[in-house]
Formats: sequence, structure tokens, C-alpha cells
Amino acid sequence: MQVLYFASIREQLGLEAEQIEFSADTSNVQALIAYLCSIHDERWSEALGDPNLLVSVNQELSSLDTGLTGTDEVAFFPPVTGG
Amino acid sequence: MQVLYFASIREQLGLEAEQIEFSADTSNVQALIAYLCSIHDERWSEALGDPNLLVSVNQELSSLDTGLTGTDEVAFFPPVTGG
Amino acid sequence: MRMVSIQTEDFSIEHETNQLRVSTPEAGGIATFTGLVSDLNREQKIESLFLEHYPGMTEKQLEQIVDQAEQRWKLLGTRIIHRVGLLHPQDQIVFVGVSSRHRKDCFEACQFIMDYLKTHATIWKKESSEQQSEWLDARESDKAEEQKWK
Amino acid sequence: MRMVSIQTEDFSIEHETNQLRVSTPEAGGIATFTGLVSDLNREQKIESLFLEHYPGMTEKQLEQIVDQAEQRWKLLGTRIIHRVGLLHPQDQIVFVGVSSRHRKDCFEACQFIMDYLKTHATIWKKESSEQQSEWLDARESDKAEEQKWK
Repeated sequence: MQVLYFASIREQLGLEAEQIEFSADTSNVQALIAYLCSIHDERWSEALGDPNLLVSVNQELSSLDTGLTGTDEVAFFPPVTGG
Repeated sequence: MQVLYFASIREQLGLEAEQIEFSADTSNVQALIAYLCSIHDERWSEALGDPNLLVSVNQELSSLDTGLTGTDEVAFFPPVTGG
Repeated sequence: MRMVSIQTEDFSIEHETNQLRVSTPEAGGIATFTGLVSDLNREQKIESLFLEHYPGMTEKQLEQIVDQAEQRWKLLGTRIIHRVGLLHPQDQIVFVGVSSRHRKDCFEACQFIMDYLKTHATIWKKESSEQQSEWLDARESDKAEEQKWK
Repeated sequence: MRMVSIQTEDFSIEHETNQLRVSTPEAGGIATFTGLVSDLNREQKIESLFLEHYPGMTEKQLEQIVDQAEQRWKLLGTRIIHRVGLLHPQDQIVFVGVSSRHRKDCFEACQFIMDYLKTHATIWKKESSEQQSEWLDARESDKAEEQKWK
């Protein structure tokens, strides 16, 4: 699946997007976060552990227990500040 | 004093403005209305007897008991409909 | 910064908002309302609208409405234009633009000014359709809009 | 009639309101809000603002906000433009324009769209002053503005 990072999260990780192989370890958002932290350095546990972190799945705001499939687009970002 | 008529009142009376000599008969708005009705035809008693009639003295919204002097500008008009 | 104008000429919303932008550089936003001549009223097709006003008094009242708005909200700039004379469907009648640091102040003040202008400014409309020409009556809904600010 | 655009280019409020006028001839009014880059934030002089967004999701969310507004008010036309990229003080950031038969619907829908856009659209601002560059935090006041529509 496609994982995207935006704004301060993107800057903190130095990464815009990455392709993650779907597996039993990435079957929902919470599992995906744990998996991402396990394959990356501590910047990921810091950024994705932020209590204000927002996540979307296929461009819809989602939560930690939202289920995932291999074709999903998952994005992590901070609270929005447009307007 | 200067008496002005606006909008439907002006049309009803066929008059935009008239100069009225100040006297004991025109010492407040109510007296002025009675005086105007006495010197004009019945269109005045109809128009100035309308319960929705508004009156201003020196361009401030006023009431029947507002006192008048010889230099005042008095205007009669219907409820406003701008905007 | 404030401007109040009663005029027969049309206005440019771009010009008005630019004036607000340039004269109030600390503004975070500008709310505007533009009133238009509708093509329909009470199921009748409108051909034209004639607007009359009380010169001098109208401007004074609009200034007083802006005074009240400035007491209630933190405003930076206010521009009000009301056209008079003969207008046709889709023509612009009225413009109210307000700039402020915060959008809530802009929105509320702009709506307040329009609601008060509708019920306080000495301006009258005569509407002509194919059938007839008549002076409009004041609307109960406009009085209700004004009441909510009390 | 609705239009939603996320763009780097500036916009013309005249063009936008004209589009609303022409496409909705039965409109009695148009309410607009234009958000500007302020020259000051938390006592610091702002030099520039960088706006990033989530392409695709932002547009989808704005469409959903317009759907909600159309369910709550009788609207004729809605146009939303949000700029992204590098902006400077006094630049226009966002435009919301709403046309309707009645001004109350215009005003409320325009304010509702701005309040929801602020709290729902996936757009982020990074502010640069002489001292530093930092991503802005969401404002409590914006959450409060959104809550009032519940």
C-alpha cells in the first residue's frame, strides 16, 4: 500500500511517501504504525506517536482500528491549519 | 420650516417639498400634521394618517411629540425598503 | 478606515476589496455582501427597480450603523455603497465590505450592517413588472433579522 | 453551480463574484470571504507563508463541506478557491463565495464553509518570520467556531 506523510510529519521524517507491502502486520492502521516504527528509526515512533496525529485511509479521515488492504492509500498528518 | 415627502408619500401627494411658516400651530410634529391636513386636500389626511408613517426632524427619526422650531427640516416617509 | 457612498454609478467589488486590503494591511480577512436585483419577486418577473433615498440622512444613518458595528466588533475597515436610481435584474444594488484581523468579526459585522441598513437606511424601492409598478412594503423577515442583534 | 479549486495562482474576487452572478441570475445576494496573509502573528512580523495540501483529499473534503452547506441552506452557487505554495503578507489565501435568493442563507453558508474548511480541509501552513520558520498549530478558536454549527 501507499503511505504518505504531510507537513510537519513529512519534514520530521524527511520522507513524502513510501510503498509498503501488505501483510498480516499491516491489517489495520494501528498495526501499520507499529510496523513502520519497526522498520524505521526513532523519528517514526516520535512522529507517529504524537497524540494529535491524524490518519486518513483512501482520503477519508480514519482511526487506529480502521482495517487496511493492499491497495489502500494511507496518509499521516498533523491537525489542519488552512483557511 | 422645510417639509419633505419621500417615496410613496411623495407620489401620493404629488409634492416633494414645501416651505411652512413656523407658528403655534406647528410647534410639534403632531400639530404640524394637523396643520398640513388643514391647508391641503384629503390626500394629506390619508397619507399622513397612515399608521406606518415615519417622520424625521433634522434627519433624525422622530415621533409625534417631537418639538419643532422654524429652522427645522421635517420629512415624512414610509417604512424603508433599501438594501 | 471607512467609506460610505450613495451613488447612481455601478461599483467594482475588486476595487472595494483592494481598497480594504491596501488600507488595512494587518487584516486577516475581508467579508463582503453584494445585493443584486432579483429577476423575480412574489412570482412576478421584475423588469426594473427604482431606488429613491433621503440625501444627507441616509449617509448619516449609515455612518451611525458603522459606529455601532465598530463598538461591537474589532474592525479595521468598512466600505458601504448603496446605489439609487433605475436598476435592472442582476444589477448590483448594495455592497458592504468589512476587514478585520479575525474572520468572525468580519462576518458578524458585515451581516449586522446589512440587517441594520435594511431596516434603518432611508432608501425606498419601487418595483416594475409587466403588470404594474409599486413601492415595496417593508418585510417582516427584515425586522426579524434586525431583532436578533438586540 | 459549484466550483472548488486548489491552486498556486492568485484569484480575482471580481471574476468569482461575476461567475456567481451570471450563473445564478435569480440570486438576491452574494456573500464572500477572502482570507489574507496577515503581517503579524503572535507579535512577530511575518515574512512569508508556505501552504501544503493533500492533493485529491482536500478537494474531496471541500466538496463534502459544500454538500453539507447545501443541505442546511438554500444556495444557488458556491465557489471555493484555496491557494497553496509560497505566499506573502497581504496575499489572498482563500476565497469562499455563496449566492442565494436570501442574504441570511448566503451569510450563514459562507461562514459555515469557512469554519469547516479551517478545521477539516487537509491544508497546512508554515510561517516564516525573521527569527524562525515553523508549522502552525491548530487554533482552539477555530474548533470553537466549528462547534457552533453542531
